[in-house]
Amino acid sequence: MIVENLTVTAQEQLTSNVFKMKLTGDSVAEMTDPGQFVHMKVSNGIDPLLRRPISICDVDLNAKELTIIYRVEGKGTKILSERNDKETINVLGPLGNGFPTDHLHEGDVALLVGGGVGVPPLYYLAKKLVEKGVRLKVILGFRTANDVFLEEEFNEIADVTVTTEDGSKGIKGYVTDAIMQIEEVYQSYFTCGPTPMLRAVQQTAKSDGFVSLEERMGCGVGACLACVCDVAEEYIADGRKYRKACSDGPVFRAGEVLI
Amino acid sequence: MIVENLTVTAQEQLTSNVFKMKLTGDSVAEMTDPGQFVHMKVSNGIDPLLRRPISICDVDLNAKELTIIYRVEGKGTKILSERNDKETINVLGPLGNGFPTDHLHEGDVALLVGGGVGVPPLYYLAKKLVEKGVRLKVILGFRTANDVFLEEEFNEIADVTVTTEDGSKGIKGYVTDAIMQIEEVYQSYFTCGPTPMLRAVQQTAKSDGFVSLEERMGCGVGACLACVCDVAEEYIADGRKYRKACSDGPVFRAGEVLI
Amino acid sequence: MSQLRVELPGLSMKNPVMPASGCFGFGQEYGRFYDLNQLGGITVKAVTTEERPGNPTPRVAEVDGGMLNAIGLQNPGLEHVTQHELPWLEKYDIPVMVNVAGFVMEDYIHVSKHLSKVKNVSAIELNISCPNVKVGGIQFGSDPEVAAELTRRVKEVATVPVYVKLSPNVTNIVDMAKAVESAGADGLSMINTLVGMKIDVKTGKPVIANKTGGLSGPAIKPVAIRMIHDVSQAVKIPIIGMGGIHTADDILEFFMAGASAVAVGTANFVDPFACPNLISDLEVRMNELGIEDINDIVGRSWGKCNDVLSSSR
Amino acid sequence: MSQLRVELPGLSMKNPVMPASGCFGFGQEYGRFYDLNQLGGITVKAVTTEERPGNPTPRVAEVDGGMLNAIGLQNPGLEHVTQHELPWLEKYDIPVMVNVAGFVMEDYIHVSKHLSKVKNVSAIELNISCPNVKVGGIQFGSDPEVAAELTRRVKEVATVPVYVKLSPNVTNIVDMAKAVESAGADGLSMINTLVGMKIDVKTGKPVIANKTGGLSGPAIKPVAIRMIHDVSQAVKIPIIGMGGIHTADDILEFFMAGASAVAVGTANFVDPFACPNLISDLEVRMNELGIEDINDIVGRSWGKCNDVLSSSR
Ligand SMILES: Cc1cc2nc3c(=O)[nH]c(=O)nc-3n(C[C@H](O)[C@H](O)[C@H](O)COP(=O)(O)OP(=O)(O)OC[C@H]3O[C@@H](n4cnc5c(N)ncnc54)[C@H](O)[C@@H]3O)c2cc1C
Ligand SMILES: Cc1cc2nc3c(=O)[nH]c(=O)nc-3n(C[C@H](O)[C@H](O)[C@H](O)COP(=O)(O)OP(=O)(O)OC[C@H]3O[C@@H](n4cnc5c(N)ncnc54)[C@H](O)[C@@H]3O)c2cc1C
Ligand SMILES: Cc1cc2nc3c(=O)[nH]c(=O)nc-3n(C[C@H](O)[C@H](O)[C@H](O)COP(=O)(O)O)c2cc1C
Ligand SMILES: Cc1cc2nc3c(=O)[nH]c(=O)nc-3n(C[C@H](O)[C@H](O)[C@H](O)COP(=O)(O)O)c2cc1C
Ligand code: FES
Ligand code: FES
Repeated sequence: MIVENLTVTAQEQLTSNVFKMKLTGDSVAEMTDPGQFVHMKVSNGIDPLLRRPISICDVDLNAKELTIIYRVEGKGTKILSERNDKETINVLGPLGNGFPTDHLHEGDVALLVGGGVGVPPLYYLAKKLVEKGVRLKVILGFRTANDVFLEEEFNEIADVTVTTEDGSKGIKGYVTDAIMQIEEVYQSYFTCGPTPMLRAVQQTAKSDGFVSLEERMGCGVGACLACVCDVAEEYIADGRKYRKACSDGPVFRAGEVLI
Repeated sequence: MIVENLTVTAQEQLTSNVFKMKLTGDSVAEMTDPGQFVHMKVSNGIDPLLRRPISICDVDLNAKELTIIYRVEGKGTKILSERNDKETINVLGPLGNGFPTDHLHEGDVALLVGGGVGVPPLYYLAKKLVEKGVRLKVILGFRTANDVFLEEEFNEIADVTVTTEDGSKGIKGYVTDAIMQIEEVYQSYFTCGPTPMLRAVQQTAKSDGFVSLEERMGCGVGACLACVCDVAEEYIADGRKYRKACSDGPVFRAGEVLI
Repeated sequence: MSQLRVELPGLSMKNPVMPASGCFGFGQEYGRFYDLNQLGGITVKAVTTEERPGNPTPRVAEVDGGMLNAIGLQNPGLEHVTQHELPWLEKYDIPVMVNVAGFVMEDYIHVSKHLSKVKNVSAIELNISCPNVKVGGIQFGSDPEVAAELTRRVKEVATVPVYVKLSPNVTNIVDMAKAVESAGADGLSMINTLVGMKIDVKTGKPVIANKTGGLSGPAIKPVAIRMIHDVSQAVKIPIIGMGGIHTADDILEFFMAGASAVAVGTANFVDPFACPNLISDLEVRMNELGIEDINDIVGRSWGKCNDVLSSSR
Repeated sequence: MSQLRVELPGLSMKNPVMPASGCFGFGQEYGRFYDLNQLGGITVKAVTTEERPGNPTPRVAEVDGGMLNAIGLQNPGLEHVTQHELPWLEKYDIPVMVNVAGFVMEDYIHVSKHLSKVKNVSAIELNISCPNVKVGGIQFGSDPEVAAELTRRVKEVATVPVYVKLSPNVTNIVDMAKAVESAGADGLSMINTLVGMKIDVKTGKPVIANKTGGLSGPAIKPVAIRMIHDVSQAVKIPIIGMGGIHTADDILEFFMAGASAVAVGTANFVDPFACPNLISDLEVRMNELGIEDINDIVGRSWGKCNDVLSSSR
């Protein structure tokens, strides 16, 4: 966990409101776990005051280059989208626990399900799994064809199905509609996206899996208890009835926390 | 009085903490009176919240280019010094009443006394007076030789004496020391600088004159009454016992307001 | 524009936005920037019986997310205001609310009585909460019984609706609101500024000559929203909301908290066109969010308008 | 570093900076970033008799110049804290202040009594001001008599110094301070958060599940400075100042207002290294301003230290 001023090396607009940014700096060398996130101070001063959590989408360890993909939601991400090449951004990270992959072995099949800006962290995960020889079924859900991003990149390394709510691209409907069409057996699934989607995926998927949560954060490091989630009865350990999304998560075993 | 996003065309560092900035835009065409000021929103958003009053130092009416010279004092001027070419800055102005010059005629002599960042507004004034054929005696006071700026520009159009507190350049001492050495008769004087200096100049100078004040401002347009100064007994008119530095001033007849 | 129209006692406003007292003089300064007829109404600077010189300068200081002010109720006095300032506003077809301040109850009563007779005064706003006046003043704003008595006595003489402007510097603002409501107040204005201070570390002294000043601007908005949320559920009279409004979304937030109109203070200093800009932005934003009538969202955060909707449709 | 040393009852601090309660857990998280021995002291999260699950999420919301929180005193309870959390801090040579909360007086008494016996507890901070707990709690913080009685009864059982953390959400904070001082408080912590609210205009509902939350961060600094300025002139016990500290100049401002030490809350979230950075910046800034000993400037804004200086030299 390091705080460093990373230098912006690229900023690219992917859709009407989604941007891809690349940043470089020494701390990127620590960003080895897909599913972890960085906590970004998008501007100096107090406007806005707090950091913004953004998932690690890809890392080039040699070039010490981090890629993030983010959607402009409010003030913070708007400012982020206006930051230019060569400017620096204060970044705290990597934070949290990412997607575990030790349980998967060469030849296994893994299902990756992403929705909207839940897609980015799955890309770094996909690369790691492919390296391991794990075969992937990837389902990416968006609202419309215009909102789709990262499809090509995923296509290069995996079998990808896109769903759109209006059917303007791929399967019409939700990611769960695509999950139900999978006939192959998969050993594990990994999912990230809006909470209702996570709930639906948990119910639909036919294996154990891991979900990555979004919670409002204060500190991002486990100190303020802003981001707690209740734990399912059977996961209570040492009397701890909650988990902190920032430091225990953001990735949890499906079913561990109540969402 | 207009609000406009002016475009920065130049930013130059003059001394360790004094900068010169040029900005262009249509509203510059209105900036015809030396001694008026502009009210600048140095950044978007709330950090900092209020505008900063800065004097008009020079105007190129053809190029619609405004020049300001400012010292980095705190947060606002620091941010101003970091603004780059082609960026825009929201500027309200011209505001206030500048230096009257109608009472001076060709061949008259005028004394201009500036201290520190009180020097800039006198430059535009000097140019206007020279155009009128008024002869100038200019006294510029700084702390040390390293703090001197605008001397060359003044030298091109007038007879300039520099004073420094440590004697590292020009006359050692205060502007009043230089005023006392003037033997020639002058018809009027104009002064801008820190309040103690204005007081001293009022006492020392041997003619009627005009002083430009600095007061903390809220609105800059006369609505909030943040910037009021008490009026000397003999200047009370219509029962109004005060003047607003922003809209009645910032230039006042010497002796009109109590400083 | 009819989606913006609001009706409050004495204030028939084509849109819910008016400048806040003390931040707009008597209108002339901003009248040079735009046609004041664009406004929903106007609240003018505090008026006292006699002329007041106000506090020494510096009177303002900037702080993070806001500013402190200690103007000290400077104003030319009742007579000058009625003879010179208010007549100038007659050419505009907008309701005028006059902010009234004083040091003893008789001051408020005297000023309110005389202002009631002025042709274009639509309502009176009792400033019982100015934190920058040393004598009296502040007590009116923190003791429910005193505030109620003041309201009652002003109501006896006033022939236009009376709004009471509440101070946020109290333990229980709901009690204050209920007290002035039962004393006959026609509406509430909230909030006035929070008492604050800034010290110059170079001199070790307060930046403002008066030492303390009133904190306004975005910094106080969460406090204003909370107080309006609480008070609007406890009283039936309308609330004019204020405190840190800088965007159209802020206005919607105040309405959803329970306000029926809003006033804009500090934002005028940041941008002289703040009020007209907010009015046009508000319409755009309402259309984006599918809000057909601004009155539909009053108190939505605690269910007021949901109730109305479900019972009326 | 001796220019930074401060001595308060129970708290012998090599520098005047400690993290504020609730913003630093029990130290372990930030202990991963730096050696906690750099701190002047540490204030840990509120402890209650029994384990508390806290409020539903969202528990935080960002606002201009600050944030709202409604954590709801989540903590593992007295027993777990004394057996697992506090022992971890034993390896550090810094004073530990434990924040104590409760719902009835007996809670405070019980927790304070037991914490007093824990080896490395240097002082207790009575959190009589948490705005996020519905039952009890808040009353302690707004009624001088109740606060005094609570202080008196805790003092009877506590064997370490007791600080009372005051709520800013009161009409008269000086009365609160005087009441707890005469009840035996060894020091004051001020201020806790201002009660605020934010509404999501898209949903019309409060962003925070608990509806209201406590406002912290730079937005509240002017209120904190004003209150400390007023209280420090009325009491003799030392004040730990907090509320929006983000820079070394802020710390100097709190001292000049009348604080004898400071606590840093929200700034830790903005920068995990906030506390150690502030400590080193403070020394630099004091040298720039020619302040030889931080104790020399306590209350300078109202002349306390000037008085001391002129009488002693
Ligand atoms: C672990 C984690 C990883 C994330 N990864 C990504 C990503 O890779 N790409 C991406 O586009 N978005 C991601 N998000 C969501 C992203 O953090 C928010 O969209 C962003 O904080 C919004 O900030 P804003 O200032 O633009 O919006 P505003 O609405 O102005 O933000 C106001 C406050 O709410 C918080 N907030 C708003 N929305 C969210 C949210 N969905 N989750 C958490 N806090 C929120 C902000 O951080 C800020 O404190 C992630 C969130 C989490 C918790
Ligand atoms: C009519 C007028 C003309 C001016 N012209 C110039 C100029 O040409 N060049 C120049 O360098 N400076 C000029 N000043 C001073 C300049 O406005 C301040 O230095 C500047 O506002 C400081 O802002 P800051 O954020 O850097 O400092 P901070 O100290 O952080 O400012 C905090 C607040 O105090 C106000 N403030 C601080 N110092 C002053 C001051 N001296 N006068 C008024 N307000 C102040 C700021 O506007 C701001 O609201 C002028 C001031 C006035 C009133
Ligand atoms: C410079 C200034 C002067 C003010 N004068 C008055 C006044 O005379 N009477 C009054 O009731 N409120 C006065 N106020 C308070 C405002 O009307 C308003 O309640 C407060 O500023 C909060 O709104 P804002 O955050 O939009 O500024 C004044 C505020 C400022 C900033
Ligand atoms: C997330 C969070 C949790 C807090 N928890 C507590 C607490 O448990 N007990 C307490 O007395 N104060 C608590 N506070 C208040 C802080 O200790 C401090 O008084 C306040 O935040 C003002 O300081 P700041 O502006 O530096 O944050 C909490 C504040 C925050 C932001
Ligand atoms: S964000 Fe602070 S504990 Fe998770
Ligand atoms: S700054 Fe508002 S009246 Fe001058």
